[in-house]
Amino acid sequence: ACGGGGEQPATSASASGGTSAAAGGLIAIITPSHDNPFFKAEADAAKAKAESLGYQTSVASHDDDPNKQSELIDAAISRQAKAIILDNAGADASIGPVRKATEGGVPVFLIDREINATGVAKAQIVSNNSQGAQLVAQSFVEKMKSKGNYVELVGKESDTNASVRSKGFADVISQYPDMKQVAKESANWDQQEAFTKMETIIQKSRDIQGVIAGNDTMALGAVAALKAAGLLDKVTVVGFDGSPDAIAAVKAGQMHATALQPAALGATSAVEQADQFIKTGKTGKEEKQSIDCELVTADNADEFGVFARK
Amino acid sequence: MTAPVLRACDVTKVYGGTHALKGVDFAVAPGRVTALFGENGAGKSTLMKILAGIEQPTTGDVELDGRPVRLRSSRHAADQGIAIIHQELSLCPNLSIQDNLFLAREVRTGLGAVDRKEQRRATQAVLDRLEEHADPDGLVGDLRLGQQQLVEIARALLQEARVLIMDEPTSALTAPEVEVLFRVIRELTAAGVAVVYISHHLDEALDIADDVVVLRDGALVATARAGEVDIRWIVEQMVGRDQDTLFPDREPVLGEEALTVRDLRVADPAIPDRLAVDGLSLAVRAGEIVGVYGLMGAGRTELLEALAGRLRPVSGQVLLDGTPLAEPGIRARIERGVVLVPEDRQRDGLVQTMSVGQNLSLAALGTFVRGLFVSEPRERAAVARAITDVTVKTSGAQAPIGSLSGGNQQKVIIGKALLTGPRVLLLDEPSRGVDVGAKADIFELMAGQARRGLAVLFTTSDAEEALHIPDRLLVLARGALVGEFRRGELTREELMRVSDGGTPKDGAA
Amino acid sequence: MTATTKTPAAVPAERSAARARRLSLLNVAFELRAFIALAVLIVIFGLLSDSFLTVPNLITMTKHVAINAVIALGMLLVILKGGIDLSVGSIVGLSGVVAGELLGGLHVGGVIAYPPVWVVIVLCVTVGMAVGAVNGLLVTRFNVAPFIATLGMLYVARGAAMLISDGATYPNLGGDPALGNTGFGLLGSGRPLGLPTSIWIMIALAVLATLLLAKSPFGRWLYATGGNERAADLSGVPIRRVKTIVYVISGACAAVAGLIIASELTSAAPQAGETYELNAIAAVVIGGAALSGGRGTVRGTLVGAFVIGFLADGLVILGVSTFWQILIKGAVIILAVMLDQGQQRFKRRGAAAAAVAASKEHH
Amino acid sequence: MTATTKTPAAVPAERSAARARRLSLLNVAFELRAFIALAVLIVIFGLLSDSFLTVPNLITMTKHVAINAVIALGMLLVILKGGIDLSVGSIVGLSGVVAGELLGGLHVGGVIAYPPVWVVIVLCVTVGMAVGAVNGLLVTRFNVAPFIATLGMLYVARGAAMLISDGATYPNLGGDPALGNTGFGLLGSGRPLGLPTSIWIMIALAVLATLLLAKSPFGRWLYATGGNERAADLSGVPIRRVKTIVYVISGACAAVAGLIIASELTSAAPQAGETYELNAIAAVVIGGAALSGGRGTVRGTLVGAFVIGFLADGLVILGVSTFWQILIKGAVIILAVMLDQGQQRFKRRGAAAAAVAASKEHH
Ligand SMILES: Nc1ncnc2c1ncn2[C@@H]1O[C@H](COP(=O)(O)OP(=O)(O)OP(=O)(O)O)[C@@H](O)[C@H]1O
Ligand SMILES: Nc1ncnc2c1ncn2[C@@H]1O[C@H](COP(=O)(O)OP(=O)(O)OP(=O)(O)O)[C@@H](O)[C@H]1O
Ligand SMILES: [Mg+2]
Ligand SMILES: [Mg+2]
Repeated sequence: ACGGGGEQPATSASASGGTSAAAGGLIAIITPSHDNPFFKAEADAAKAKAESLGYQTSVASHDDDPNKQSELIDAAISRQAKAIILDNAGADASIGPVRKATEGGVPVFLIDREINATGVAKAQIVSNNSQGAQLVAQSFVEKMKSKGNYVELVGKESDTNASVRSKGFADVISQYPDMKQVAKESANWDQQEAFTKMETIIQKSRDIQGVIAGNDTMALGAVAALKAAGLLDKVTVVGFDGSPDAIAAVKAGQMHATALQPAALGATSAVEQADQFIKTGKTGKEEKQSIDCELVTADNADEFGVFARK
Repeated sequence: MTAPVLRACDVTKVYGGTHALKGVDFAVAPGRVTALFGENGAGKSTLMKILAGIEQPTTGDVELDGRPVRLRSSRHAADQGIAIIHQELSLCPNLSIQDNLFLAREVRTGLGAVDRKEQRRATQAVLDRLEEHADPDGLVGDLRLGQQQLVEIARALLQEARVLIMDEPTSALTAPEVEVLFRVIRELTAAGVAVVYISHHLDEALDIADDVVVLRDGALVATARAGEVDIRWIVEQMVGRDQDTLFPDREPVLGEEALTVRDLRVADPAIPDRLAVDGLSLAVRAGEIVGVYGLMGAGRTELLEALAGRLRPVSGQVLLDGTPLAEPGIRARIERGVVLVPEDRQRDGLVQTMSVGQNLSLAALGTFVRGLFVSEPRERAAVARAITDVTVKTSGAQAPIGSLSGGNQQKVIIGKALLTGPRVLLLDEPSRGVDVGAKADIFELMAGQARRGLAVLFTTSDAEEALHIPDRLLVLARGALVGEFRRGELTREELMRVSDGGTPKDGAA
Repeated sequence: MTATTKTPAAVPAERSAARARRLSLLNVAFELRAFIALAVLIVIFGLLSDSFLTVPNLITMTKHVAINAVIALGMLLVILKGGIDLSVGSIVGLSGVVAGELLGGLHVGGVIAYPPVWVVIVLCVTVGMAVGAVNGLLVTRFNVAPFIATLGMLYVARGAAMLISDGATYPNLGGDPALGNTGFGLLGSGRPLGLPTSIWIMIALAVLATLLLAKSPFGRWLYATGGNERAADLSGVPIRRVKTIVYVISGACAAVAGLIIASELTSAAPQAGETYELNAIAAVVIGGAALSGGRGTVRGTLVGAFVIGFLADGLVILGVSTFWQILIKGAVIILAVMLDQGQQRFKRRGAAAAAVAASKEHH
Repeated sequence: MTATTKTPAAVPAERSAARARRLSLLNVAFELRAFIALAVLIVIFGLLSDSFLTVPNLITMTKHVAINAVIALGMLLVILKGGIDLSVGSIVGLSGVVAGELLGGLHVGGVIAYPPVWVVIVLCVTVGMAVGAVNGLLVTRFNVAPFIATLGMLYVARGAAMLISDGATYPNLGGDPALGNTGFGLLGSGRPLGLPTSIWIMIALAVLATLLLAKSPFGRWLYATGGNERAADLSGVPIRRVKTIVYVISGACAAVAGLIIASELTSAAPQAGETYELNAIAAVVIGGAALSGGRGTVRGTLVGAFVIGFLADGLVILGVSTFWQILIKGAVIILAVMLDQGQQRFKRRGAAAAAVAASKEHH
């Protein structure tokens, strides 16, 4: 009842920490820190869906600390949760805890990020980061007319999504010999750090025509730096995630494009499959399911809301 | 005389710019008590620290059993059978008595653990020997000062050393406790231990001594057999000059009663169980110098700190020129014209990170402010005036305070107090640890301020000073007034008797 | 005052004994304040949630507490000395990375050697001790303030962990039976006698630390150094050695925590352990230790770790939002320490009141 | 020794004057050590990269330095007092969030009021000062150790920022001309006289801080309190007020930094400023301040901030990997402080040697 958002069905009007005897039992929702709107949207959607299906929910964030994630999973196991909806804290570091949960009788449904193992989680419903990255990169290249100097801002280097997206960008851009990468820096998914690093990079060379960022937060940091340097008109900026702020920037012409990950879709679908599994023992779907990202540009920006099509 | 067991040969010690010791030869013989005399700062403790391995001589040697040794550390010296009772308590308040006694020389069980049972037994034994009834497992921090000093003594006794150095072991002890200690010392010397005894209670030290050695300004000036000398001779050797130049005559011009204290009670900040000042009343008139004499722990410091607003009295009244000093706090007292020169220069008097000038102007800073800022010319002028007024020897106002000698540091603190333009000047042991010349300067300064109409109240542990400096002397024992005398009314012996004999209330306790 | 037939000397002695008893009772009550805080937490969470006070949940929570407790035990020693160790979080990460690297095989002259698990564990702890030794060296030989020395090592050790792993996570530390290096996972997933290994490790280290502090000469030296360094030095305590050793132990404890985490996850991430130093310091301080040194106990530190751990897990179980969790944690740290200060002042005031009463009696 | 015709008293006086001169020269050389470190950095980076020593790049880097410098100036005051302020990073985040909330409009009894930008700025700084005041209160009235009090507030302020913003970022703080609340962006993007506003703010605060420390009575009180609190107290310095005020100022500086960041990005994130406290402390300490209080200058702190900032940006320009950046930063912090310790020891040894020489002359 603290995460906000989502309708409150009559069956679960009491606080979410109540008895597990009530209704359909407990579904634990564990995501990275809610200070990123993407994860908050995802958690809110999962919570709303689960409560509408008559489950209790507990929402927590692991802050990208694998150990804390492991502890939260422990807590879910010992509270005999019916299922865990997890946006995990590392493709390798999460395998053990997910296996632990499965062995402890709690099925795990992964959303957003996959893990480097199959057969452990009941489902891995991830947005197709690679596809999304390629989509964005393609649009980026087109806008830049297949030539020019560009900067890549990478996410936290220890995060799998950072490297998957970076590779997706490279797969496309490397096909265009006139596209020249002049700098590649990590900005740890952080807006202020992206701003500072971008400013420094601009000092190295103002001859920049494009910035491609691993997420929207960093893209917006780059936009602020470029605007301050008076370069924004000449530089194409693209990001990833499809956050409301980025969509607003796309509408305002500050960013060219972003790849929207349908957070809500993945989360609700994970809860539906969990419900299915709890009732029938099967999800009826393959384990690995990928949800394609959608390209948001000025042409279609109006069609999107909070990490979902309107 | 038997061959000396421990000996210092032509030892010098330099601290920064001060020469604490200048080519001293000093020897102690087994089975004898050597009493070491000297004024504050004469270098007694420094010499002892060198003999105990705590300090290294700048030049010169230490010989043990006739062979030169380099005592690398106190631990190393202890291993050679040299034990020391430090002048400043060096105990860990967070540990128990037994832990302190056996620190770094723990008794171990077969498993290597600390053998508490054995330690407790030994602790109990040594405490019994000192006739002190304290729990071996009680925290040292909970003990009163005298008991802590006994713990310090007990620790040295436990080492069963061949040479036992006692640097002011009795400063916080009561007369019966001193008796016990003397009995123990006699037992030790009978067993062949060499003892060095330092005390500012001259008669007491002369009482226990076999040999007498006097230091002055870092140099050895006299040695003698205890039986052949008297206190008068010792004082002469210590001071080394005519007492009249140190204690000039003066004719006070007394004004109205400036400071009045009625029935003051102050709790001891360290041991709140105890009242350090217990129902004290006194008055100081403008132009008068009043001295407060007492043994350590008599409550002089607490009295002055309460008057200066640092300690809040439990009860009682303090008036300035007839109006009560109602507002609490040091700042308020300074504004009303009551200012304290504290006892502990380093801890309470000086800001070591600041210059001479900045230290001088600190308390009166407000008076130099013009607009938002401190007016530099005003401050500079006032500081320069203060430096000449209190005759500070320094290379300039910019010099770091640490570059001054102890006496000059003390003058800076007095100068700081005077810059506030006080009505009442409180000085806690103003002459402690300063050399003879500076001492005379400081007394002259006090006299000068009194002539200008200030009320001066100061404390001292020095009997000569107590007898000669103040116009009126108050003697304190255990926080209460036990005597009041005009200058010349009292002899040394009487003073000792009054201050030492416990409070009249306790009678012959 | 009423007349008494006792001799004057006997009265104060008896009075002060009674007072001492009263004070020591009070003291025990306050010593228990961390326990009380813990008890309050347990009662509140127990009432608000059915699942809190179940045996499996208590075991799970204790397992979580264990990691912080292990680090906090090392931190306690450093704080008893009057120092602080900010580098423990980075050592946690570094230790895991080294384990990952070693379990992945050592390239020795063309061939790859796979050290057995016990060698890996020993080497990881050694790495932690080495970082601690650098801390100790900087503090004792180069007189760098502990805060700064360990702050620098926080970055250096983290950077080293990142460089060794190239920022990547080591997956699958389970080992390979063919290579003879299996068993690493047992540290995290084993359950001797029904309790997770990490709880046993915490218990073992707590017992060791208690013995060290309460029984060994080293413990006395440590308290003495923290209480009055000069006095300890004059008594012949080898204060430099004592200081260096506590940093080494702290590094070792952090390395053990890193191993437990890596083993539980059967993977090691170089960013593991970020900000863990703050939790460890908080546990030690909530447990009644003074940052100025010389005061603190193993028992208190454990209780402090339990307060922090149970608070975190309990808030999750209650479904309190993460944002409130952060705020509440800060408030609990401050309150716990204010309680401590209150105790000290209370003690002093009580004694002062007694002194006044005693003095009145005198007259 | 050779004979001399001078009076014995004159000789040592003259000698010691010469010695003092020599020492003070040395001192100046060492005072410059932070400058030297900075100069070394600039030369190295200048040689390795063409774009480093260009005016625009220097301006940009200085702009980056400004944020840390502003926080570090507040931190300097706290450290001069002998305290520490761990909560500044959280105040940075809180300040931005409050700005975001206010620029988004205040709900006052049904209607939404849009306060003008100057009101927003004043209120944000006030919030920072309020957090600082709580720190000060905890330290002075409740005797909580500064480390713990501000550690607690680190969590409390961060939690508050998260709760106010519900974890979300406030986008688009540009304001709306229709609502009369535009202009917030100028703080970050304005360039009066060709320099970014943040640099002017840094300069202004540095000048203010210098005046405060060097000219005002408060500055003297602060140095005295940090140098010897008991002596300051006895000299009538209102030490509690001094202590409280430095935390308030530190909070205000952090809030200003938060505003600059929010303005530069024209958006405010509640997690902004994480670990900024460590950078600020490092700048102050590299600048020669002692964590024990009483020693430190505005000039030194600025140079320290420049060292840290230029190091970070220079490594980016050179394309050094992030991991090496972390490690190098830690090493630089430790080295800078070791240099400081070396200086102190050198000074002491020099003085002792001179005294011995003088003493030999005596004999
Ligand atoms: N650590 C030190 N640093 C600088 N000067 C010192 C140090 N210790 C002692 N001195 C100086 O050396 C001189 C001798 O001091 P010492 O403590 O030996 O005197 P003392 O005879 O023991 O005096 P007291 O009777 O006050 O104990 C004094 O001038 C003192 O200021
Ligand atoms: N050497 C010391 N070591 C530890 N504490 C001390 C020492 N000297 C004094 N104190 C503390 O300071 C308090 C001051 O009282 P003190 O004994 O100084 O009274 P006093 O009459 O001023 O005696 P004196 O001025 O000779 O010290 C004592 O209660 C004691 O707790
Ligand atoms: Mg002495
Ligand atoms: Mg005194």
